[in-house]
Amino acid sequence: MKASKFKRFMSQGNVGKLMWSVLALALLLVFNALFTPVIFNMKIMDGHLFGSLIDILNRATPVMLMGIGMTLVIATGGIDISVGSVSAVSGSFTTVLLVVYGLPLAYCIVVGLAVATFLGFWNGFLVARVGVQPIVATLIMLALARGIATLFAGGQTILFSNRAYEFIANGFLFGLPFPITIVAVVFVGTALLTRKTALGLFVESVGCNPVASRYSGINVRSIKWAVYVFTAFCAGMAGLINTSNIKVADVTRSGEGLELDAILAVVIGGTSLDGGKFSLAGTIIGALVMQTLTTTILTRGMPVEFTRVIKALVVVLIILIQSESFRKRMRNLVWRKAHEVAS
Amino acid sequence: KTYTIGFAQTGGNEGAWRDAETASVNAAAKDMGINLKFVDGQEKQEVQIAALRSFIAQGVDGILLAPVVATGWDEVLQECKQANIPVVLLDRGIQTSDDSLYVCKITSDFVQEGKRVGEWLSKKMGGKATIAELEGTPGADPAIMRQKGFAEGIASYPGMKIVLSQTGNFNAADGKQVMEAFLKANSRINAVFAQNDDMAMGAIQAIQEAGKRPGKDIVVVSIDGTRPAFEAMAKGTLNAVCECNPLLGKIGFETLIGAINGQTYPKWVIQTDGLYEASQAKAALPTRKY
Amino acid sequence: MKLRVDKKYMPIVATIAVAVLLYCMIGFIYPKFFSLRVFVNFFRDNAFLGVIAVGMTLVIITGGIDLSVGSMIAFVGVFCAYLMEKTKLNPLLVFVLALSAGSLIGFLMGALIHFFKAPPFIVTLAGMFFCRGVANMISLESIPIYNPTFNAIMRFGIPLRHFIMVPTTVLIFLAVMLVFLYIAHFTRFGRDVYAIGGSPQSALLMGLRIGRTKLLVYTLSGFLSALGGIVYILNVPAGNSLAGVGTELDAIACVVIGGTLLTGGVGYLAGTFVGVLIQAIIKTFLTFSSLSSWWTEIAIGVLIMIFILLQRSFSQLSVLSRAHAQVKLRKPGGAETGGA
Amino acid sequence: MPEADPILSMRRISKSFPGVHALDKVDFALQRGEVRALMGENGAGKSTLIKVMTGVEERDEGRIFLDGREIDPHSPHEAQELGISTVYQEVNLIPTLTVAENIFLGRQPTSMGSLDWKKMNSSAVAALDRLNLELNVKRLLSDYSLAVQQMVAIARAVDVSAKMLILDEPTSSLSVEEVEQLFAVMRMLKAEGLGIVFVTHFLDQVFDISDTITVLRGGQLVGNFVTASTTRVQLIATMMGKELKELERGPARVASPDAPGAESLIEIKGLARKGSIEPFDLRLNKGEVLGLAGLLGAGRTEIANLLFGIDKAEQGNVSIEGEETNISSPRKAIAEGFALCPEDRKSAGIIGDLSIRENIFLALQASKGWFRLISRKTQQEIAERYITMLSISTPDADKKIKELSGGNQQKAIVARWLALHPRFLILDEPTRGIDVGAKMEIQNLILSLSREGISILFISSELSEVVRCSQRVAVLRDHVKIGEMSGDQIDESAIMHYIAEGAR
Ligand SMILES: Nc1ncnc2c1ncn2[C@@H]1O[C@H](COP(=O)(O)OP(=O)(O)OP(=O)(O)O)[C@@H](O)[C@H]1O
Ligand SMILES: Nc1ncnc2c1ncn2[C@@H]1O[C@H](COP(=O)(O)OP(=O)(O)OP(=O)(O)O)[C@@H](O)[C@H]1O
Ligand SMILES: [Mg+2]
Ligand SMILES: [Mg+2]
Repeated sequence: MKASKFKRFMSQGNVGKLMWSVLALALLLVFNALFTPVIFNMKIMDGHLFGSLIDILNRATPVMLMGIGMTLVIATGGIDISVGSVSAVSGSFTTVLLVVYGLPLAYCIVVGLAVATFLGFWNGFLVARVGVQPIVATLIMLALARGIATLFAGGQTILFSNRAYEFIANGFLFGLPFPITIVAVVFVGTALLTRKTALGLFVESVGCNPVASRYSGINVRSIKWAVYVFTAFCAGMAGLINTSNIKVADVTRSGEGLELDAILAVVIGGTSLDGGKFSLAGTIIGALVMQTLTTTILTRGMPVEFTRVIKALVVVLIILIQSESFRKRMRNLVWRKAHEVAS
Repeated sequence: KTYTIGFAQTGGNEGAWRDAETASVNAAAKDMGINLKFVDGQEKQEVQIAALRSFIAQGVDGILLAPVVATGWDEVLQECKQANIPVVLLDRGIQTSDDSLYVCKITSDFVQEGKRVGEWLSKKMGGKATIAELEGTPGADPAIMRQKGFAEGIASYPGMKIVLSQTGNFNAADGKQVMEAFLKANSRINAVFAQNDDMAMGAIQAIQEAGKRPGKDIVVVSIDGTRPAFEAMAKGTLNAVCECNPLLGKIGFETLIGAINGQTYPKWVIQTDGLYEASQAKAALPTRKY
Repeated sequence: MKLRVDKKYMPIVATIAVAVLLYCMIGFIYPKFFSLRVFVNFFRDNAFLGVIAVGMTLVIITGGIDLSVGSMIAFVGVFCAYLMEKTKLNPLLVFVLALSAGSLIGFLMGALIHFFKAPPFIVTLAGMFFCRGVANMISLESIPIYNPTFNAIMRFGIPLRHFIMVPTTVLIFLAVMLVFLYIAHFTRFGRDVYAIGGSPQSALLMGLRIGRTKLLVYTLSGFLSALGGIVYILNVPAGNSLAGVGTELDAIACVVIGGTLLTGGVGYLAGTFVGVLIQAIIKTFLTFSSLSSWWTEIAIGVLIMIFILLQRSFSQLSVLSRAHAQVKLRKPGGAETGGA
Repeated sequence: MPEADPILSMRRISKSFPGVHALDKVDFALQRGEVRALMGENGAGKSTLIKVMTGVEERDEGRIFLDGREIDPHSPHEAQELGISTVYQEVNLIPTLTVAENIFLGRQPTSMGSLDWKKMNSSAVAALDRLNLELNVKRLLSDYSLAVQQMVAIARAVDVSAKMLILDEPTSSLSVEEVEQLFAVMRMLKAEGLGIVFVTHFLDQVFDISDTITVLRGGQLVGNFVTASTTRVQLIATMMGKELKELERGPARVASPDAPGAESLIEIKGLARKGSIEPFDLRLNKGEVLGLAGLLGAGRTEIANLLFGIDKAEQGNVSIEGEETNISSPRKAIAEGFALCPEDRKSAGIIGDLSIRENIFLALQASKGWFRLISRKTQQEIAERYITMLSISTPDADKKIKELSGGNQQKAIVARWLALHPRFLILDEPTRGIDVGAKMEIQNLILSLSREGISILFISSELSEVVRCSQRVAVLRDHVKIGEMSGDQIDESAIMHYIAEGAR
């Protein structure tokens, strides 16, 4: 009875899936413990922690932020491939206002985030109101946002030196890089907002069956709209971190391709691209898995021509670990082998 | 006569450097009263090829091409030749079986750049260094050439060892992340070769954050010579940079117009690239145009 | 006048109408836009995209997606260039090998998707890393192709007018389009593709062979993207491991602009054809307009948006789309209680 | 019973899902030329038995023989190849394809290797004609109502020349005439020697068509019976495992219509929508049950959808307690105290991946807004109350609703709307696929709700149900309201007559 209850628990919702992504992360770490032990070196420097593990956490923060928003978008059955470009927009606006117009930082940040959020609003408008397919709406924004970012910066990469701005990515709080705090706050905030109110339920319901959700009195349109706005806001914050990190608004390259990383993180974290049940914690784990992989490759200095293939193979491996039918097949195989050996 | 000239630019990948080149072409066109047709190639060869075909359709007098890759141009250049439109290559060369397809290339020599930096570094380090290399986008021509050149430059010094090499995709964020990982993987690194300035900027930050002094504990060299690089040299965080001159607009148009009027040119109009050391940076800074 | 078009065909009709409108508007600004050369170039420059978009259409109709197509171009290009130039194999043999390799990769992705219920987005994303990675491994440097047979194929074409011809690549694209129009509408496999996308669960219960169909669709997509890769090197005769970056998004854009729904079950190859032309028109417009780099991206975004909005309002204008279907039920006796 | 030469026999079939033994060592056999009714309460394991038979679900143990040869189907495709043609519970067709394609998918006529669309369309017309149905087969399936889709599914299954035919609740949305037509076809097939498995919760239909009956309870075989020598009471008792006395007519209808003092709740004037329903008037008093009667496609669902703001009315107005109200979305309707239990539970009812608990309190939560989440404890209480009240068979409230049996899903959806405590409840085929016991339960519930003052619009294809519960019945034909009857006028044959003759 207990065993079956456990099984039910595991097969339910995302608990099981989450466990498999944790397992994938653990496997990567074990691999590193055996072959790249330097990754676990840790020391305290100037009163804060310093080491590859911290780097992994730190470098994964932009993807985590985008991933948190993306999780909700995907849960409603949509997708947002514009997050990378939108993140460049917040970086561009904030930096240009700060450097070129010399406005106070807080104001610049608010405007930068607001512009990014507005782009999400536009995405949401197209998806929820006009009824454009999510991938099309955000594909448009993918090009548009990058253009806006570049246009506002006049096509220049803009350097800045501003202590407070630099703090966003390079500062430390509680001995940890500050972005980790940002992610923690956003994560906890989102988790509370979705799980302690009915929002999470509505999001899942809309993603699972929008028609039935509408019949049940859920404002499907607003929910869909809101998640795009929120994702753009998250992307905006990620953009600030990216820009602050290198102290340059690199408008043409900043955030490029991060949309795929974010989606990958969400899916590795156990949220289905078909919408429905979602797991924010899973997304965080997913982002960590991908970043650990990247950092491992970098630390080992693997030849450039192999890195992509290695990444591909690891992703396939993770897919297989998470695939229930694969595990079943393997179990049957092992079982049969055991039988053969026994008899 | 006002000439109509098409310019197929690669696209904004290399940041400041590329912008400087575009700006120089635009400025030169204005000065010389040229009707310029500009197409951004979005870093895609097929887009540039489409642009050339479109230039032919629009009946331009000549074409400036900054090819995104070196290979695969024969076919479309053949079409240009048929249409009697001369093509001048800007800042990068191409590989072709038929040199007559273009007037000439006005470029720096990527291999040479890498080699000079390599030689400089070898001297600076006394022929012995533990080097980390930040590569450009895998498969991109400048990345391959500069790597080749750098290897040549250090070849005669067996003590110069590249211990780690990874791609930083020509941008600062990746450059920083790669350097961060390198520093943890190997604490003996004392020299960094970044294949462009942006990655060098990222690497310098990573070095600082690891509690080391860029330019002193770890020698940093790069290629391009953008203004931020000179500023870094002035601050002493970057040790040397090999310039790669982007201000090719004027000479490009002059050559092209000459070709339209039947003049011939040597196939390679080499742009000499200066190598600047940190000590020269302060003096050079006010005159930098990009 | 009442526009009487079946609801089913409304999206495609709207797409064509807006495409023509767009073409005329741009031609109005740049008269040379209407020249035959430009028109032929629409096809020449985008033949590879078209071939790939055909495969992508099938995949999307089944409710899946294939992100590996762009990298496949790079892989096939480098693969072919390497074999032709470094090992001097016969180009035709090389093509066969490349197509087989592409199909095999497609098949493997399909197998992961079908047998292990892995999400297509992720599997093909891995495929994307993999193909470009293998291209990198074969050769980081781009390899120019000078093979004479290859050149002969490349130069072949049906001349239309002085210096304007329809080259092999365009012929391949048109042939692929026709063949797959036939497959999609006149074979059981084609209809199964639609059924699977419409409702996978139902398709299974209706006794359709889902597994076989899915595997075949991804294999075909692999095959077609490999063919797209060959078409690409026939346009750009070199193997370059950076080729085709972002082509997957262009292909997806062509497909969805053509009225195919990403949720599966609904789609039109003819729509994809128009979608490719729209992309061609927009891209060519950009080469005419001399926009600076950053305006280029804004223009792309705005043009596609205008297009989508026009397309939607056109479809909604159509009268018939809302009316309900009528049922007639004859009473056993024979008298009718018919619907009005 | 004679065990002579069965087409299909299944031995000791077991199948369990996490937490449930859906089938426990069940034996089953089907003879040539017989119609075997498969009976049992909701969740008894009928559909699971069928799914095991046709390879949709892998069995845990047991053997299957077809024509004496052991078979082991792993997919519906294999089962079809073996000559088993099946209509599964719920409509399992492709909404995005045409009617004709849905009938012929996988076995389309071809000429010279390519599909022959002309022939397919004409054959589709012929196949539907067998069921006395005339549709535009070139239209999308989704253009037609659920009941029509059900007929199309039947047409598809019947059209194949198979050895045996399985029908899992094919008649749940059909009205008398369509059922008659279906039975005619079944008798014909039976005469041709086909074996037919027939699942239904309508006892009348069982006694009308079946030769033998197999009863399952809680995943176990209870017994096999010959229909002719079985009585209803016996059958029900076997199914439920206890005597059921309420088979007689339940409590009398509440206050007679238009009784003095009856307060009017809703007043509809000339509401209409082109192509869906012609202008009609309707009035509903507080605590009144108004039945809607009509044949398939008569427009009952349309009225429900209009009232609930799913479709927008093009003319006419609705006033609630004398005040004109504009109901433009389900949300507004719910805010007005309306509730609609929709007809098509698969596409408009269940939220498959959510748990039963979440499905039940969803509408209530939505009406409270997103901010004030109902506490977990209350959620659980609500869910458990309705699970008991409607006897939803499930191990616990946290099971995904899509893993419930069809009838239990329906109960959960009904529960969602009851939990809302509406003042006006629209029930569109609420008893679809629900077993006898629970049906009685729901009917009694309707009556007791009306006694509490809730007004109910009751739509059902089962006329007897409408007659039993309603104080007034509005009759529809061809999207037009043709009349109303009330009080003692209400009676099945009168309504049938009304529909047939029309009063226009
Ligand atoms: N996929 C599944 N996962 C978990 N449990 C399931 C699944 N399918 C069915 N069950 C359970 O198996 C039992 C039998 O279900 P089944 O669908 O066979 O019932 P049924 O007799 O057809 O009922 P109904 O008359 O309501 O259709 C039910 O308790 C149901 O919850
Ligand atoms: N979603 C829809 N789209 C188009 N037509 C529809 C739709 N739903 C129903 N119809 C059509 O409207 C008519 C009325 O069907 P509806 O289902 O509303 O009637 P009903 O009286 O409820 O009958 P039923 O017993 O079939 O439920 C039918 O001709 C049907 O084909
Ligand atoms: Mg059932
Ligand atoms: Mg109905």
